[in-house]
Amino acid sequence: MPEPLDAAAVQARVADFLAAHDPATTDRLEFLRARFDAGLAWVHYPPGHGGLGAPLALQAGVDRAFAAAGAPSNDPRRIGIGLGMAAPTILRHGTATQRERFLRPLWTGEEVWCQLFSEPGAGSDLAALATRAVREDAGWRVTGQKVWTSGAQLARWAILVTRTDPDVPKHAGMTYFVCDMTAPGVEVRPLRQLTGDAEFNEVFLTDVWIPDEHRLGDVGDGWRVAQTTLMNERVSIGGGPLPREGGLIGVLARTWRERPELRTPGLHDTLLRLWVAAEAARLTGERLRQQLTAGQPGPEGSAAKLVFATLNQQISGLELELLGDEGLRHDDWGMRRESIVDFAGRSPTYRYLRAKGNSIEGGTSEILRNIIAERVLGLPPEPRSDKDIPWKDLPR
Amino acid sequence: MPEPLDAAAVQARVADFLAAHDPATTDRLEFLRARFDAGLAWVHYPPGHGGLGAPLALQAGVDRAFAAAGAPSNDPRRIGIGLGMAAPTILRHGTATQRERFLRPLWTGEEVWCQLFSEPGAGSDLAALATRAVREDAGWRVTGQKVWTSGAQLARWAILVTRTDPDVPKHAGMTYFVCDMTAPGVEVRPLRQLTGDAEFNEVFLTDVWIPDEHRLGDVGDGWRVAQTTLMNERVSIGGGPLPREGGLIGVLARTWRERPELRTPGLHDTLLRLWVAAEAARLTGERLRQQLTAGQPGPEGSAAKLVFATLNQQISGLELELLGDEGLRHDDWGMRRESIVDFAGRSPTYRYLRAKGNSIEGGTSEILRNIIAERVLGLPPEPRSDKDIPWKDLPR
Amino acid sequence: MTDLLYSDVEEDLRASVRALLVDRSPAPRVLARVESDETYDAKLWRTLAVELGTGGLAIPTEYGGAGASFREAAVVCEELGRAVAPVPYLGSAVVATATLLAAGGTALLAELASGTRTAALAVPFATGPGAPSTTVAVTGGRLTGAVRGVADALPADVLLVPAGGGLYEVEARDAVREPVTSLDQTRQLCDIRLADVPGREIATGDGAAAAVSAGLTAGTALLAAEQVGLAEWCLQSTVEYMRTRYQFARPVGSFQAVKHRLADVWVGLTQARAVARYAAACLATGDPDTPVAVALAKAHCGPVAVSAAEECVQLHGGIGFTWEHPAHLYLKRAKADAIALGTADQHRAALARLVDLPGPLVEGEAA
Amino acid sequence: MTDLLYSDVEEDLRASVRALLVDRSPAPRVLARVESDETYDAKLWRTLAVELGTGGLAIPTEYGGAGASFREAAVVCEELGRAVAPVPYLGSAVVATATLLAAGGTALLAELASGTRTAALAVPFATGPGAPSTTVAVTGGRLTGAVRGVADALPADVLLVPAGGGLYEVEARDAVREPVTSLDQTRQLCDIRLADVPGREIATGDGAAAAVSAGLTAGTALLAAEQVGLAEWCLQSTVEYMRTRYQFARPVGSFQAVKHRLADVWVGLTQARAVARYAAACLATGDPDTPVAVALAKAHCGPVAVSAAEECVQLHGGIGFTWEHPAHLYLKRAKADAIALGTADQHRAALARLVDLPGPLVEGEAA
Repeated sequence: MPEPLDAAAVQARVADFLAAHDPATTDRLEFLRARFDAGLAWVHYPPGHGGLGAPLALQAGVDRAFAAAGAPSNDPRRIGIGLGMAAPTILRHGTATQRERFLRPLWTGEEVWCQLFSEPGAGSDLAALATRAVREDAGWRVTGQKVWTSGAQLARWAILVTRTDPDVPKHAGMTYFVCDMTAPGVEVRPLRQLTGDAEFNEVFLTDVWIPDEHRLGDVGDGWRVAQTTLMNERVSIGGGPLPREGGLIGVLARTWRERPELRTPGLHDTLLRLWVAAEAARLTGERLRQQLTAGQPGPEGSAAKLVFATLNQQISGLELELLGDEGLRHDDWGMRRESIVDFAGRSPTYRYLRAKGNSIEGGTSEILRNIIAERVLGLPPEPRSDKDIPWKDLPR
Repeated sequence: MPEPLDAAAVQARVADFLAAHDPATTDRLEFLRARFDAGLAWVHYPPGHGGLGAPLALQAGVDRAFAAAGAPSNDPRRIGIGLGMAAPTILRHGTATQRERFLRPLWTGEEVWCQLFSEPGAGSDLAALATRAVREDAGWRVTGQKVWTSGAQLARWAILVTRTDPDVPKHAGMTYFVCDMTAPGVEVRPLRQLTGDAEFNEVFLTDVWIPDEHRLGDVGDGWRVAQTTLMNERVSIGGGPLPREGGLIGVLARTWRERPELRTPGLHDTLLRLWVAAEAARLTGERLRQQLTAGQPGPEGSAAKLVFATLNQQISGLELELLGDEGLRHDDWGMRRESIVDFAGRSPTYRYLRAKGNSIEGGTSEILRNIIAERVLGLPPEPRSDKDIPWKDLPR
Repeated sequence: MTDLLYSDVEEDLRASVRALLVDRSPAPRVLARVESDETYDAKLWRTLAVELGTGGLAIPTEYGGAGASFREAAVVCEELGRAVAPVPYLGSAVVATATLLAAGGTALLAELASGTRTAALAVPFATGPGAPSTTVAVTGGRLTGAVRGVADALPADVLLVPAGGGLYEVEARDAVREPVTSLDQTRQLCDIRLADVPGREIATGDGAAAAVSAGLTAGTALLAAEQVGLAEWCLQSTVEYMRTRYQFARPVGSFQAVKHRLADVWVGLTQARAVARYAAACLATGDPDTPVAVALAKAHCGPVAVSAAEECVQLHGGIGFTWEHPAHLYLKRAKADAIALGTADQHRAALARLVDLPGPLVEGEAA
Repeated sequence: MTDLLYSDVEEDLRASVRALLVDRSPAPRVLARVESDETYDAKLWRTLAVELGTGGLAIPTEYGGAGASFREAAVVCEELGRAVAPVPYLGSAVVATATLLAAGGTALLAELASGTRTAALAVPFATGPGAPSTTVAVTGGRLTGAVRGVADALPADVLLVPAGGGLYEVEARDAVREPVTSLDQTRQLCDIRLADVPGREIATGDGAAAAVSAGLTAGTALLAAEQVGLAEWCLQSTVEYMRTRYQFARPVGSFQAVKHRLADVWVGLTQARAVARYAAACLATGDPDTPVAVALAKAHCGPVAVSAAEECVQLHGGIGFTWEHPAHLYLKRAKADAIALGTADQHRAALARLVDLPGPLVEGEAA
């Protein structure tokens, strides 16, 4: 195996690429496809799939170089689920054909992806899911209900976990698919949240036909495949380095500074505690990034989302109390069809309400604490009765 | 059954008794024995056992009348375990002979009692206890180790729970005894705590012989008998009405008022939160007392000890931070043989350290929260594997 | 010691109010209403005030009231909190009523007692302890100015307006009331504009200030009772869900961390009940400890209700985050109530003065 | 961005310090020592300072030091915290050393570097951010006064005494040192009395104040590192106990409430490590953000260590409340450390000034 490329070599390729493709004159999609084909999409992916087999740490430099050159972006926020969850799963568990078919349009943003995992009866306990896939000819018939699907109304494809064998214990009877969101039987309904918005959807699957070549991984191996997806979900939450006061604490601090008449001694103490907590969380994130860069990934990542949720909730809660009168006013209860959470751009009441979801979505804070306790600290698991009995016989 | 006596009738008996027994001239012990025999010891106990079968609510008035007359006291703090735990158990589960033998000297304080329940391997899970009692002739041979026994060095008798049948599930194989603390094989060793004091003891039992007539309740029924003891332990923690700032918060508030140079805005906020919490706890205790008096006992009592522990810990913790310099100084690390916790009379560091025990002794805060969740709120129990297998086969 | 229990009469009152609310204002109906143009339920309010006679509980019989007290009214507030009912009880039967009682009683008091009219005190709902500053001027008996964020004024017939050192009754139809998109959807606020509007002066100077203060004090105490009822709904519905929701083949409520958190909510609620009862009882008997009792109640009950509502949303998981589930109505009211009539922080500051626990000496101040 | 990781050199240093402490200062020995007449372990200190050469880590090679920095010294402090080791490292190798470095370096610095002598800054251990007030007067080069509650002065050969606007080296044998019955039994304080004692002036005026401030700043940053090590011991020993202690036929650590609390301790500890590393790194490089980093570190790490120690005692149950189990030594040091060099509250107040988050305007002050 050849040595992976170093930073200089990768940057040289970027320079070569930019010399050959003028961002100012090249068509956006053409540019993105060429960037992918040059292995400069995600440099840690293998050659042929948008990468160079280079260290992940070099990606940030590549992105910066393209941005500095005014290159078109693939708009990562719009296609976050594809980039963060579908792609690593397809890379790891997909066939050569599947990788070939799906990865490039996923990365360029030509095809948007969504995720069909959670169900009304299977939230924290994802492995209890009930959406049935029954084998039929060269494919599968899928029926069930999924929830908390963001971007389903925009998506071309979904990653989907189903129950293919109800007669074995729950972790053993699942199978993972790529689902065509335009197929007959797929119905997307907006799911309204307590903010009034409908960021998410319910997706009803009724006798949806999925060809067997869209199966990802082996029949019955869906749980293991889903683990790849979920692990990447948690990692992707990290994001880039944050400046001091970069999160919601900055919004609150600004209000505090600009509105001296609102200040009280008691709120001051709470504000300072939250400032300390936010800055501690920020430095912890920075240290985690340094560990990753140095090739020493620690378990600290498990805490990031947990801390982020708590901070957002406490900070936005304090903000309302500080504002008093104004904290009693909301901006809009209308049902917006937003897919992106705009904490800073909306009202303080929106921040307060939306932040409540931070400890529920993408793994509840309770589940994250379980994970830290069991996987990081090595505390013993709860006694479990659900691992050895057939899925169909589980109490529910 | 005759109507229970009312307040006036009971007070009339007190007046008659005081007329017949001048507190100023009657020998202390003679006075207490006579008071017991007159049914004025604990008026809710049955006649013949120190009571009148009157409502419990009338006791406070009786005590006040005796105190006002300058009558000698049985010093309830010194004999708290006898009064609060042994007596109700003997009354409920004892034979006529046992009640006759034990209750009077218990109440007068002639015989001090202690409690032999907890073991090194059986703390929160009392039913796991391992002290073995083996039948021998007309009695039992007992061997084992008990801990956290306060007053063992002063006690004439102990209430003792033992394992008599290791081959049945743990709750079924226990038997309850009265143990003579002067019997051969009983060894009391002081147990030193983190305060430096030795309030408690370890008690080692080596082939201690207990006659069968000192068994309390049936063989194998020890768990049920112990429930009476423990239920009374929790009730007895209530105590009398507290004035505002009556607990540790009063100590802290006094320091705050008298030492303006120590105050900071941040500590002020914390102080006020604790003042609110303490006053809320006080009013809750008062409401509970009113419910008991009105014959509407509610489940609120379960919370009292939990709240008391948290408050004491938080208040004493803040006190040290307020004192700064002085908070770094302790009064005495010597091993004192105290049985009584003197929060107000010792140093702030003592309060801080001793209060840590409040959430451990007499039922940990974790167990109390379990009890509230399961018995008050009706939440489902943990899955349990230890109820149906023989004690000897339990994992430990 | 003050009686902290509920009397039989109070329990009967609770039962009839609860029965009405269960029947006429179940959660789905509340949710539908707050999305309609009329967010207050006028019909429910009439039944509650007139048929059940709860509108005049604290009004003496001489004015046609029930001659009970704010103790009994507090029980109504508990039930209204439990149902997040969209009726102007707090604003009219508590705040406006207490204001009018302190101002000496007017014909309006009799109308409130009979339920024929509804009133609201025109001060911002977020007004904390201490006298509010007046934002309305008086010229020749006519009022001009604006008041922002007033509660229960949308369905009111009469506004009690502190203006220029006095207190005035103003016909609501004479004012412009701009509905506010409110955090608490079940108690919609409005902004009031008065442009040279006639007013009847009902108190002046210290008397006016005292009347407003009495209204806010009663409102604060009974808001604490509302918070108790609200927290109780949150706890009960969460416990119920935790009993029946299975994950990992177990009821979620069998997990110890969930148990302990709900136990803590219960402990806080138990205390909140004692504290709110104490405040209502002090208010009813004119106890000199009333200022302490009221500040304590708001300082304690606000955070308890918020944390009960927050735990309710969290432990319901995804479903608790939806619009369809009523949890959010409780969360929004809990948070709004925590700000209304002064935050816990402001009431702790008031307590510091009342119980002699002053803050640090400001530099230069004598010790 | 500042390097927040541990270098290989630092990990080697940690390993050798830890090995020494495991071997020479296990918990039972610490417990026995703190009950003896000499609560400081002089022999251990000599090994640590001289043989391992950790005494001069932050001292430049020109004075015979290791020419490393307070970053490396922070790793030593972590290990000393993990072992609650009774040695005057913080007082001599950190506080006194930083003070002398800022004062311009003296012969004493070389003696500290070689481990032949030990020094302590004679200010109360509870001194918070901001300059301490002097309680010692100087007349004709001789010092008279008292300083209460000084850390690491009992085993010191030299005291650095701020007095009358200057900073003086005083031979410890010339002072009266009264041992204090200290909350933290593993770092016994003493009260110092100076009665017309000779002193060598090593800094004056602003230079003296700056030197003292540098000493306290370094001490505060490295105390945070000590708190990290201490919290880590508490967490690890609790996790270990929770794995092996059975109640209800299950390891206690399999109960979810226990898990979640320990997860929270771990999260706090993880953050404390990042924050303490940042403070040490800023100190080492003279980063202008040092004052913020240090105040942040103490404000965050103090409460984390206290709560780790409190959970350690609580979750150990009865055994954790005994004298025999070492948990109490950690609890006492954690609480004392939380007060030492300023409480979290004082450091939050310092942060408020440093990051422009001022408190409420005092009445009369201009906006």
